[in-house]
Amino acid sequence: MTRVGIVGVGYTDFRSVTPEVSWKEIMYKAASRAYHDAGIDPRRDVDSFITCAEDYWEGFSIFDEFTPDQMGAVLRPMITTCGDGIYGLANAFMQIKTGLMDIVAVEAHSKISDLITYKDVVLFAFDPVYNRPLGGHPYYVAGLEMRKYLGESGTTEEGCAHVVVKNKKNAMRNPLAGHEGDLTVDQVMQSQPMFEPLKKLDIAPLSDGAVVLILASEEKVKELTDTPVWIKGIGWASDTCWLEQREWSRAVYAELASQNAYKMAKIAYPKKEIDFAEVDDKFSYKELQHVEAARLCPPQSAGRLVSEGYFDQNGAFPVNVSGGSLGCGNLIEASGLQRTLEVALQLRGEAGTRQLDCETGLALSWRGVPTASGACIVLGV
Amino acid sequence: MRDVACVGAGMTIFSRRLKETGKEMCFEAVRMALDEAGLELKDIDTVVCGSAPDAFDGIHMKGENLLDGCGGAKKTYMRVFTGGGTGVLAPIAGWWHVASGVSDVCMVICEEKMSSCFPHPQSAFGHIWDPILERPIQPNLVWIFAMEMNRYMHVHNIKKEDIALVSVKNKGNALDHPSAQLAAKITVDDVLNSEVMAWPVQRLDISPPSDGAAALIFAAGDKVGPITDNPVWVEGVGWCIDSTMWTNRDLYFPQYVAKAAKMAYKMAGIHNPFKEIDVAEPYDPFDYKELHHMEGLLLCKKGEAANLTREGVTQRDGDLPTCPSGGLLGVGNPIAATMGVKAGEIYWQLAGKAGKRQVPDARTGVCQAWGDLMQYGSVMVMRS
Amino acid sequence: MEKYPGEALSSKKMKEVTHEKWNPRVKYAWSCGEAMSRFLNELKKGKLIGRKCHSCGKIYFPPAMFCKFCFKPTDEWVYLPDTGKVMTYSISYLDMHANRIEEPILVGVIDIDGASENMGIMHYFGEMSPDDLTFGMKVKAVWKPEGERTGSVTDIKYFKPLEGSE
Amino acid sequence: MTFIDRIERPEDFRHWFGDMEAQYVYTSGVAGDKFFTALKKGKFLGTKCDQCGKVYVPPRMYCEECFKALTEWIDIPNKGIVDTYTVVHVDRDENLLETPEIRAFIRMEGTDGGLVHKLDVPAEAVKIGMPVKAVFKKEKEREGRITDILYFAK
Repeated sequence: MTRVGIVGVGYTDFRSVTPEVSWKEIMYKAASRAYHDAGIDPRRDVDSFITCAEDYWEGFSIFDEFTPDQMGAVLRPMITTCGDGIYGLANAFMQIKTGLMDIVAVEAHSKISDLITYKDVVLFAFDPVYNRPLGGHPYYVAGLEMRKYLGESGTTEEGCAHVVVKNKKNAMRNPLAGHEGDLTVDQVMQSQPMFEPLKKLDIAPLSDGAVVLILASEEKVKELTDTPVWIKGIGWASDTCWLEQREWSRAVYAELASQNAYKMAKIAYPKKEIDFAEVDDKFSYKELQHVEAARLCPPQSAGRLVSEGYFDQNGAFPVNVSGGSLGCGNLIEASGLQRTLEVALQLRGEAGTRQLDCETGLALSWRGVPTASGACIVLGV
Repeated sequence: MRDVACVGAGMTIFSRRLKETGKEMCFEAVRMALDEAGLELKDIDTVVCGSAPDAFDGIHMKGENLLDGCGGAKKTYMRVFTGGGTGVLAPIAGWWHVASGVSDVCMVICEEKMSSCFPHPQSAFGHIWDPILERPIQPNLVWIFAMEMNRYMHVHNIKKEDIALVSVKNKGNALDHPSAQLAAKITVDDVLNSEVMAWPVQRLDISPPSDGAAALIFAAGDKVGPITDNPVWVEGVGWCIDSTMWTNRDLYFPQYVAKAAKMAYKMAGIHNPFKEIDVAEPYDPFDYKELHHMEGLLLCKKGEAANLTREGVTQRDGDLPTCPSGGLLGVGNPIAATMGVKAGEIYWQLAGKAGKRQVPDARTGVCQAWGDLMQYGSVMVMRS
Repeated sequence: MEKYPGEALSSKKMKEVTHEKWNPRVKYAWSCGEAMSRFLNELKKGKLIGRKCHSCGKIYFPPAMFCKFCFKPTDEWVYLPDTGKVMTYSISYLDMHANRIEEPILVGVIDIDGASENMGIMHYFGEMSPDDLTFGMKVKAVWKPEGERTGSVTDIKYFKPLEGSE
Repeated sequence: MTFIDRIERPEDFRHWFGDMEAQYVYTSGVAGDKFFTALKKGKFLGTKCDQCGKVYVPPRMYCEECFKALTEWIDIPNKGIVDTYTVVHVDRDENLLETPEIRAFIRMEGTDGGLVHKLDVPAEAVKIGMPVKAVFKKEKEREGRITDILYFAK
């Protein structure tokens, strides 16, 4: 069966508000850059289009209706995946592997600044009978999870604060980032407690932005680019959706998703065979939970290692050199594509002052409170 | 491209209101499909959920809430959503999960609980419009179907009496379906005298909103042996979307359905659909849509579907049995879960398990779904 | 006939089983962006504006900053007359919330003159009886007085028959 | 330069206001109806899977892993332990609360599940593992809803 590679990337920068573009226009901006980068015309060369979106983030009962025009998909095969960007990449990967499609465009964006009542919409995802009637700010679930994770793994709050400091500093070298900064651990520790032990600076601020990646079959990849990035493995999984039943201390979905991706990529020793990673950090402790779940460091050691600079850009295993969600901003369903974009830019040698010496990278996403679902993709040159 | 076969199907009853929550409905449909295929959840390696607007069930990111009922806990689980087209697009997603080699046995489960939207799902339909161009006009969804029906009747000079025959046929066929919500013996006059909602659409021209769930199990060719000696092969898939601006197309012919059909027929090696297809399940949320979609599926020339219906060609014992299940008009319209009366029905027909609804010696079947703002077509061709 | 799973509830029984109610607070301030901002600002001045794509010659109404057929940016703004013809229509006895109404709402799709074929909007019809409505009929916009216009498609009250076009 | 013409004056950019609101009524489901009918009488019920022995609270109509219908209902004592908790300082609009509120996941004794609910214990006194029990509204005020429980406390 054919291999699958990335032949084009298109993206906008990540900013808190984008009043000058509508959702159509921000999608068109990213899509037209991706098609330019891949050197293709969507009206002739692209066989299938995939958008990743959820209705309530956008404000339409069926958002799928409002996507084709700005992607160039009028009267073409197109679907909407209700999931993170990497779920969209998974569908594109499978469509190409069947041999039915050669070039597939995958899009995800965030126009979350258009949504005035974000927290009410997050609460609207809670179980309507057992959890939602208790109301309150929905992020208390992250507070419950962080407490359990710190307790079980022995990680300290300072360890989580180091993640925030590292990512916001990394973001200083990412021209796309919207929330970069030189912070100190104390600054993070003294920020307003919101859902103890979760503090204000532990939470990635919301951001707008759009990312489009063009996937192609092996034959088309060789034809279109001389800096191909191959998809070596991809996996996606969910723990149970019940708050009352799930594993609070470990990211089980990340364990299962990365396991599936490693199996496909024939990776037995992730720590050694992968050079760097971009993992979800919508909350600071999640980055630690996710690197442990993906077996990129020994279990329950991430908190200590981040304090020693193990995951820094010049550390033993760089994590989130792009600045992550904490540095770039939380792009909701586009977070997965934001992570994958950084891995692709690194492997193409186009990461500027963030450039790492690397051949294999991993991107891992989480769908946010209150879900226990995530996806993982391993890219290589 | 690996061969893919459907090996089991299941569905709940379709009803205006069900006591079960969305998850519980999914469990019932999945359990029925597993029982029919003689499998257990441990034999399933990926799960695809298809469900239409979150605004019906009233749960944001509804795919996450449904996952344990779909059998997705601790599994490779994903939701796809293309409006009304989800009913056939979700099984197509199940097809590429298996045909790509990523999965050996994939469970596809579609669900809709429209009764959570109180007092009527209509208020959720109020948000499918463009907020700037259309919501200020405060449209009712039936308006645009009335406009499409009006245009279709005008261009081909089709009379309402012929269109009403479809409603009579489907609601009658549904008398043989265990899940039927609105099965009834009615006459053309009943349809023509029913309450006018938005001319030319009247009460008995429309399918009812429903709660319901449906499931299908797809297995790779090399895994089918031990499961069943009666597999139904997925031989053609096609899906297509048209522009957002429904005012930018002439509504008399669904070009997006034709493109999806051509894609599926090319893959299935079908050159003369009318001759080669033994049973068809076009999407029939309205009676005129069955005719509109028969033409979109290239089963007959433009404007001729009404004649075929009048001549009885589309009856169960006709040359081209259409909607033998009773369709959305008779069994019910839980949007995504209509998979049960479209893809599910074609599976049961070709596997010879359609009971009283069985069409004699059906070998090749086509099912189709339609959705969004009159803009999405998904088509699947199956053969036994 | 064997019964498929599922327990139906009548609307009466629905109130007897335990249930939960919720009215979500979900509010938006969509950025209209380039094309729609200009479109709405022109409506406030009582004008219709479209956008032209030079590579395929299509004139879009409502305007768009890109051509969805060529996938290229559109090239220039084009003012359009406020007349058009009826592509399709319906006579509705239901309002938005599916309540029955006595006085029917006349609504349809109007192709705006000067724009490309099949470029139009859905809007109301007025100053005509349901039987007057026909396919291809020429109509003209009736605007709200300037002071009442807010920059919305409802700045046009409805479309009435164009005099001298019967 | 994505577009050929650009609006130059920021005040010309428009925003369009709207919502996506409707009323919703959710059935608690086949399993939920039994749970909440019992809750109205101050009792907890769970379902037990005879194949894998898991005891589900909140009760399920099915076992997630064995995917069998569950028919065995068992009484669950009003005894739980704090599995994890968080001290909430802000309301849903991120305004500071006068007195912080505590939310916890309480594992019900002898079961594989529990309930996420409010905890009426001073913040400094809360410890993971401490025993708590549900405090109910007065019987006649109960409606068969999760809010029939006011909070958990020592």
